[in-house]
Amino acid sequence: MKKELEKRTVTGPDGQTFEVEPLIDYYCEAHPTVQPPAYSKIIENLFNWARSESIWILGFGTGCGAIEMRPLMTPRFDAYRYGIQWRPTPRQANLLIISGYLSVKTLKRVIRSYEQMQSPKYVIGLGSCTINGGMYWDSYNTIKRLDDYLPVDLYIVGCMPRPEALLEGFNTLKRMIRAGNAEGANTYAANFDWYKTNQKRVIHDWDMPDYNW
Amino acid sequence: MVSPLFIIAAPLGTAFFISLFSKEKQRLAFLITLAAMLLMSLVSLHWVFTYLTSGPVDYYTAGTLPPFSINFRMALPEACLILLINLTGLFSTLFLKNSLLRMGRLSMAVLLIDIMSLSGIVLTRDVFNLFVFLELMAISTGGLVLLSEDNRAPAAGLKYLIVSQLVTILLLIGIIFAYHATGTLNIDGLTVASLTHSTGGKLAFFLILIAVIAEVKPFPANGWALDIYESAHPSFSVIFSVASSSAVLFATAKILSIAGPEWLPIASNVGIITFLAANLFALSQTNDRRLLGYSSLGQSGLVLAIIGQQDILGDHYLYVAGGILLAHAVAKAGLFWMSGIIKGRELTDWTTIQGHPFLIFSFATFIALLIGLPPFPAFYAKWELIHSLAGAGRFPLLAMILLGTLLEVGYLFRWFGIILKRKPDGPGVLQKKRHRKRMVIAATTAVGWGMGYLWGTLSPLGHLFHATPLLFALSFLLLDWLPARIKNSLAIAGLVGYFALQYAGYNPMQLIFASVILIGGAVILLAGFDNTGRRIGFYPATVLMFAGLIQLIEARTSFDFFAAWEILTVGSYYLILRGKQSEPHALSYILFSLGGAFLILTGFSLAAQGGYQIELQMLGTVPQSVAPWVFLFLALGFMTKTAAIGLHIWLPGAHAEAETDVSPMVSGILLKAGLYGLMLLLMTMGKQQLYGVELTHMLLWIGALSALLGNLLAIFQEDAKRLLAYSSIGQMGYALFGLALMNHLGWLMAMMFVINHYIYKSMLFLSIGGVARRTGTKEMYRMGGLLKLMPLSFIAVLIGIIAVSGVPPLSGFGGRWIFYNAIMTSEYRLPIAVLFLAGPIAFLYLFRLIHTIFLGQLKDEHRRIQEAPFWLIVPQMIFVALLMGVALVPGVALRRVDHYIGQFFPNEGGGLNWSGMTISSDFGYWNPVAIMVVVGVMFATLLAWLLFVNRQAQVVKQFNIVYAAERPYRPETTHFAWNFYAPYRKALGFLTQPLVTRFWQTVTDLLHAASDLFRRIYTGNGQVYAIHLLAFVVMVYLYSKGL
Amino acid sequence: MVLVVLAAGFMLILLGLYGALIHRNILHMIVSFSVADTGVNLVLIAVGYMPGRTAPILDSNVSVADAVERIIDPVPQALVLTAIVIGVGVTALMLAYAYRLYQTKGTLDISKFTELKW
Amino acid sequence: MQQFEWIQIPYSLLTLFIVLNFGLLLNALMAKIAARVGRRRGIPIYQNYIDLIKNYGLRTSITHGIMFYLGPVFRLAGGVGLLLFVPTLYGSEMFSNLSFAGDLILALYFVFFGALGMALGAGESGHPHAAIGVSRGLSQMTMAELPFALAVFSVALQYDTLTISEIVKAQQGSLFHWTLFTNPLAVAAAMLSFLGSMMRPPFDVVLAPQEIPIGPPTEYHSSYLALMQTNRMIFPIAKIVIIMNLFFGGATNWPIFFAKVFLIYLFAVFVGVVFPRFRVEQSIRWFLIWAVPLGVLAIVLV
Amino acid sequence: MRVLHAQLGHHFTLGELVQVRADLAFVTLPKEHLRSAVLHLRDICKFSHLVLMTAVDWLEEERFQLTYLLHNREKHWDLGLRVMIPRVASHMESIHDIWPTAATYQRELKEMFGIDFPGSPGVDESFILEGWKEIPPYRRDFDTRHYAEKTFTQREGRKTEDPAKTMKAKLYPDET
Repeated sequence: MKKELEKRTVTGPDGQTFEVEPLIDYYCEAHPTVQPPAYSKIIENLFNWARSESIWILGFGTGCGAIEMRPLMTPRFDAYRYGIQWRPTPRQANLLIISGYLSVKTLKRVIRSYEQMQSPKYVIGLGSCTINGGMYWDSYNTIKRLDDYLPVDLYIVGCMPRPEALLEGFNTLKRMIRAGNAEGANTYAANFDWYKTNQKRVIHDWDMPDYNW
Repeated sequence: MVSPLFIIAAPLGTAFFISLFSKEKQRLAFLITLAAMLLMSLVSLHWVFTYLTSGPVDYYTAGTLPPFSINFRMALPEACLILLINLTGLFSTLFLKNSLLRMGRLSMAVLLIDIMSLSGIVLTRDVFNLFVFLELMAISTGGLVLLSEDNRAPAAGLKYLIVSQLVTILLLIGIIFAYHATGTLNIDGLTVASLTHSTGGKLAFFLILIAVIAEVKPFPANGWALDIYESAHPSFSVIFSVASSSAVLFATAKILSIAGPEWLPIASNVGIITFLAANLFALSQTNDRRLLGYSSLGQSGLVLAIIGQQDILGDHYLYVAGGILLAHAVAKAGLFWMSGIIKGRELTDWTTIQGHPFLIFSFATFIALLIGLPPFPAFYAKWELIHSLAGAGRFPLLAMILLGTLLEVGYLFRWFGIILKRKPDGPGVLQKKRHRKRMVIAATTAVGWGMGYLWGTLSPLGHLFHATPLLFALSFLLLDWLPARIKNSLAIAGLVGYFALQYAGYNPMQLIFASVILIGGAVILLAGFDNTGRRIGFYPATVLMFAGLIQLIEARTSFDFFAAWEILTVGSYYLILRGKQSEPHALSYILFSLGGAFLILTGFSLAAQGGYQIELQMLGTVPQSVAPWVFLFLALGFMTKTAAIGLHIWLPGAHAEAETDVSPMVSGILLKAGLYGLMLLLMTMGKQQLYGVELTHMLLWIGALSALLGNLLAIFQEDAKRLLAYSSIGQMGYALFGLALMNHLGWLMAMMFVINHYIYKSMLFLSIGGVARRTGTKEMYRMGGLLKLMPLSFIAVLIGIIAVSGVPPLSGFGGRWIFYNAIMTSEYRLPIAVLFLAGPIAFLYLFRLIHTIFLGQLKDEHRRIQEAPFWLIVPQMIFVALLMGVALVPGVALRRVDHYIGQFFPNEGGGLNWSGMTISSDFGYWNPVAIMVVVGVMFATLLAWLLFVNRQAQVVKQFNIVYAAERPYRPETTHFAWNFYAPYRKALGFLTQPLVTRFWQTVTDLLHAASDLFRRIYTGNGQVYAIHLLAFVVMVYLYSKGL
Repeated sequence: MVLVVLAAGFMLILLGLYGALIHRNILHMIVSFSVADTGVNLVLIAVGYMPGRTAPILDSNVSVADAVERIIDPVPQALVLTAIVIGVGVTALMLAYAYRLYQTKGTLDISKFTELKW
Repeated sequence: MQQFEWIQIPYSLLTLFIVLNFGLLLNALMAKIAARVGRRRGIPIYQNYIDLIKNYGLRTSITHGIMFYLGPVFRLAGGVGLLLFVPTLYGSEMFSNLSFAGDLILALYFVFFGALGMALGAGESGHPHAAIGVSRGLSQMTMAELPFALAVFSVALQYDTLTISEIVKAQQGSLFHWTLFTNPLAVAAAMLSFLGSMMRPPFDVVLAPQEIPIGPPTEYHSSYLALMQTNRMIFPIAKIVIIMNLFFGGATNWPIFFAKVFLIYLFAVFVGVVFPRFRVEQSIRWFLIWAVPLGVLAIVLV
Repeated sequence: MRVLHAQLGHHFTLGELVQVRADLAFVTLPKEHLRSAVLHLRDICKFSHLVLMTAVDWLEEERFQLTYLLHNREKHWDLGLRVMIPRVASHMESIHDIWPTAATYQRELKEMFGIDFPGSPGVDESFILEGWKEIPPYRRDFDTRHYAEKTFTQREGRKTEDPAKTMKAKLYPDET
């Protein structure tokens, strides 16, 4: 455990000494809860339609696929036409794209970003490395199946799919959202412990709360 | 009635009688000396009463007329001086008991002869007899110097004797040739025979005069006196500095009466040079007795200068010279005796008296006596001296006297600051159980205050002690043993009661100022209930400040105004000095304030045109030749108090280092005194031209610049209180700008600022003080995230910054609205551009204040902080309510003042009409209630909607932030507070160069360097001192030739 | 005749002052000061002298009646007496000081006693 | 200057509705124009509506404390207030909104209401980048507001009044009665400072997307962000209304209003699309060198 | 390069020079001489740039081979200094004071091979593998495939074809 996270005794300005437990005092330990859809079907459909039409992607490129997302912003492919845009902070993002091999160290950061996104949120895995480990199938460092650690809605196959494939992937995602079965956030909340045990088996120095709000 | 000869015969007889005693009966001999001294003092007291009424009476020895007999003249001045000499002698013998017993009965005899010779000098009208008594004094002084334990004393004694030999030669030749020229030795005879018309007579008179002046220790030739002061027994130094100086000064006055007025300039010039040089050298002294020596030389130089002004002072001459002489005498005696009971000789060794409140009180009294602060005689004396000098047009002398006094203020208050604030260490321990000596000091303090009262009754301008607020403040001195809470409620009751009594008599403008001072002061004093214990010295100082302030508002004449100004300065100085590291800042505060006060004094003396005071309303009728100068001096004086740019360097330190509940008082209320002065000045004198430059235009620029630079400097401060202090400079700049606009709405804006600034500045200072007390630090980057722990302080600061920034719903916007309407009709455009920039800059430091303290990351050690103490919160909440009130209904405060100001600008119109809820001017309209309602409704609906949508929002803690997928390291590294506006400093940093501070720093460094350089002329060698005396004689002779 | 005495008196005064300001030894200074004192006394006497008159002593050959024409002005005489007495007093005190200073510092050089300065 | 009647409330709500929709479409149009400069097709015209609905529709949200709540509320109240305190259409009693409450100065100072509230909310989020963004924004705003204040003051001096409707009345009649022609210096200064307050590229170091991830609103999301987006739609138009009334002759009916607002907004977009982003001290120096002298000349020569 | 090798020979005991290209050569030298040789090369022979620091695991001879590749900018020469250090409890003096960049290399070598460089700044901080419990993975006695199967859940039905065979079959179907 890092030094700055250990429990330490601190003396206040008025001389009173007390314990500071960083992991409890600095972080909220609540676990995520399953979020029910809107009270009436019509409203939920409207919301789903709006969610599908304006997908905000988190600018977090993990592997070699990130380079494929750049052309989507250029005039040739122009993802803005589909209401898609890139947001720098996970708070405002709805879609997390894991583009390529995911080392254990990056997985820890991806989990933190994913948990900081607001539900409903979706995950797309790009390339074969996220499906079955790809060419790093025997590496000691990269994970082999993404959906053990994060609820993945959609895989786009290819050892780095081209931008057209990405656009097609987005369209399928739009259809899934409109159909209402892109509830990755709720599945994550539902079997939260299963995901956590998987993650903890791979990430050894777990120096953060269970759910990073 | 006892003949004056008694005062000569009695000590002589006792002296001889004592020497008959055998060795063992020392104690009896001491008692007899004491009895003799007591008898002489009683007799002289009796003389003072008899001669109060009857005129001067001459007594002839040997029964014949003067040419062949010595005549003594006894009149009121002589009686008073003899009383002073004998009282000093009595107290000194009391103080010298041990050394006298150690040295044996002969030293008592010498002491008696010394006192006798001094009385003789005062009484005798015969020149040769004067010589005899001078020589007696010289010999007895030589003898008494050996009383001191210091082994350097004999060397000093020898130097003194060498110099007295030279004086003897000069005096004897002078006397014999005067006798040769006129045939008589009597002073009246010499005047009748007009000694100074014949050339030989002129030379003889010059020799006598210069010999007597040499005894008064003039500037180049007073090295020997300093060595005596430093090494002799302190009680003897009292006799030397008080008794012999006064006697010799009176002798000089008698000698000068021989010659016509053309000889007076010699005395005044020698005197003023001695006064300035002594005070300048005192700046770089570290030994306490040598410092007191320099100070007494300075004071006797001042009295000599006053003797030189006999021609213009007329019948007030005795009152003025007497006032300063007696004040100097009491103060010097007291200080020397205090140095007697302290072992260490360094200034810092005096810190041992920190534990004794009475000794501190007497030290403060003696300093006030010396400088001439209000309740004491030197205040009246200096007031009349300066007025007569201004009347006669002798401005260089006036300027030099004030500069010398300012130097005196410098080193005396520096010493006071060292005593109170430095940590007591080293050998300066107080001598144990010296009740006798402490009784003597107590008696001197009592005499000092008594003289203050006496001079008040004698003064034609009104008695200071008759002002009830001052009496109320001084009564707190006696009540200081009560617990703090009782005194606090007493003070609040006093303030509110006085307001209830007096508010009917005020005009609307005075009503606003009085309510800010009294009611505002009472509300801030509520915070005083927070401390337990007795809080020695706080309440007298606070109530003194408030007394000064309210007397300032009620003052009708220039004398009352000036007295009130100095009272509030002194009171606020003691308040500021209570802060922990406030010593240097309090010193710079008192220097600037008293410098400003002296400027105001010059201004009033110019306006009085030779009279002794002027009605404040009559300031407008001052003739055009002198009016611009009066305006300039008064404006500069008032601007030291409102800390306009250039005179502002005292404010940040003074307000930041003061105690929690002192900062709001000093910042919220005290700055208004300067504003009231400026308001008064502009009301009575209107626009003034000096060398073609429009003075109010200059004020406009100064106001604009201080607004801009005040706000700009506030941005880059790391210390919260310093930030608020600089923001006060900015706000005062705004008010000054409003005043200088010289139109109806400009003044209304200034009044609005007076109210607004008081409310939000006191609130902000109280809340920051509460936070600083809880977190133990004032550095903003050390705090952070206190919103959840100190919610009430947060609300106060939030409302405060919204008001200060001028954002619509709150009262700040009112000020800005009136400002916009005011500048529509002003004829100067450029300063307005500077002020437009100053407006938004206020946002920067306000946001920095609230962000770095309440928002951002909470540090580990602050996790268990409670809310600020209850009694600090109560006044803050009152201020929040007040702010809301002024925001919603500004008319209550401003309507009557608006009409009152209207009468000063009859033709321009420009007033506001307050019909219904909308306030409209010639250009625009403003409906505060409507704005508040609209903003409130919008705010409430949106908040309700947001709360409804986010009803199950997840409350998270401080590290749940999106930190680029990483974990924040520690709260200290994630709280952005240090060097908050780095890019702004890169862009506009060049404006915040500390030019003014550097300027004042070089001024003080120059003074210290000059003082350290020129004091080297006292090389310590006796022969060199003799050469100094001869050179002095030659120089004065050449100067007198030129006359 | 009177001028000669006056000139002698002034010469003595100047001589005394010169001696006092040149010699470092304190005793030299005291001696030269007493020389200056005698010079002053001489001047006092010279001023009071009237040619052709006798000393102002009322005895057998100068009776009270004709004293006014025959004696010189008595007042300077009286002043000289007092001046001499005072001169003695001051010189005695200075000698006592010289003795005490020699005891403390073992030297009589005035420029050695400069602890009290500035 | 009329007194308050209850009918003014529905009227102002109507104005608010019109301006909100106009803002949503106008911003989308501006985004499309900026995209077309990069030869991209840009976002669909109705995209802002969708974003709003999506943000309102998000299911979860977190809060850092009461002040975090108040940030967006202050912001939107500031934007809406600025719009309603200024008469939108000249002469029409229906669309002079709540301008009875205060005159030009109220509008000038109400701009800071939103900025201050936003700063406080961002501060409460505890994020260092939010505080850095706010400090940059406030520093830049002090210098950006100076030429605007000078221009406004010179216009007030020129027409000798502080009420907006009278200024607009003075500009009626032909095109050449506009302040643009009668007092060009003031208009130049005002337009330069208008760039500074529009959060467009040359002066958008406050949000600085990707650099300090969008500055102050870093921690805001779902419904808070929705509130802020509605303000992003209304605030520029409210500011342009003031500029239009003061300098470009105001609008007597809606079509003129839409045209003028579009053109003025276009000016800011064109400059924004072409120029890279200034650092804070560069923007301050730029304003000091170019905009402030124009303003000072304007008030001196009025 | 030969001339250089001869000169160095006077000062240090050198192995023989392996000339790979005109401008690239390797030479092995004992562990103690390394620091002085590197200093000599840097200051006198103007090899001012440390290109890289790697290690090779000779499992059979129980040796780690440390290679320091230096580059001479004027002559565009690359010289590799090889040092053989024992595999067990292996440590080497740090050269971070000569080239600060070496500290990062040394940190990586410590994590990946277990070669300790006492005194190098932050040498034992985790570089890539946070909380790694196994033996340093670059050592040849560490079986990565076994570890991968043990720790990571595999997706069933994954089969790997040898790319050469699959492409051959695809392009030249008739030859198989």
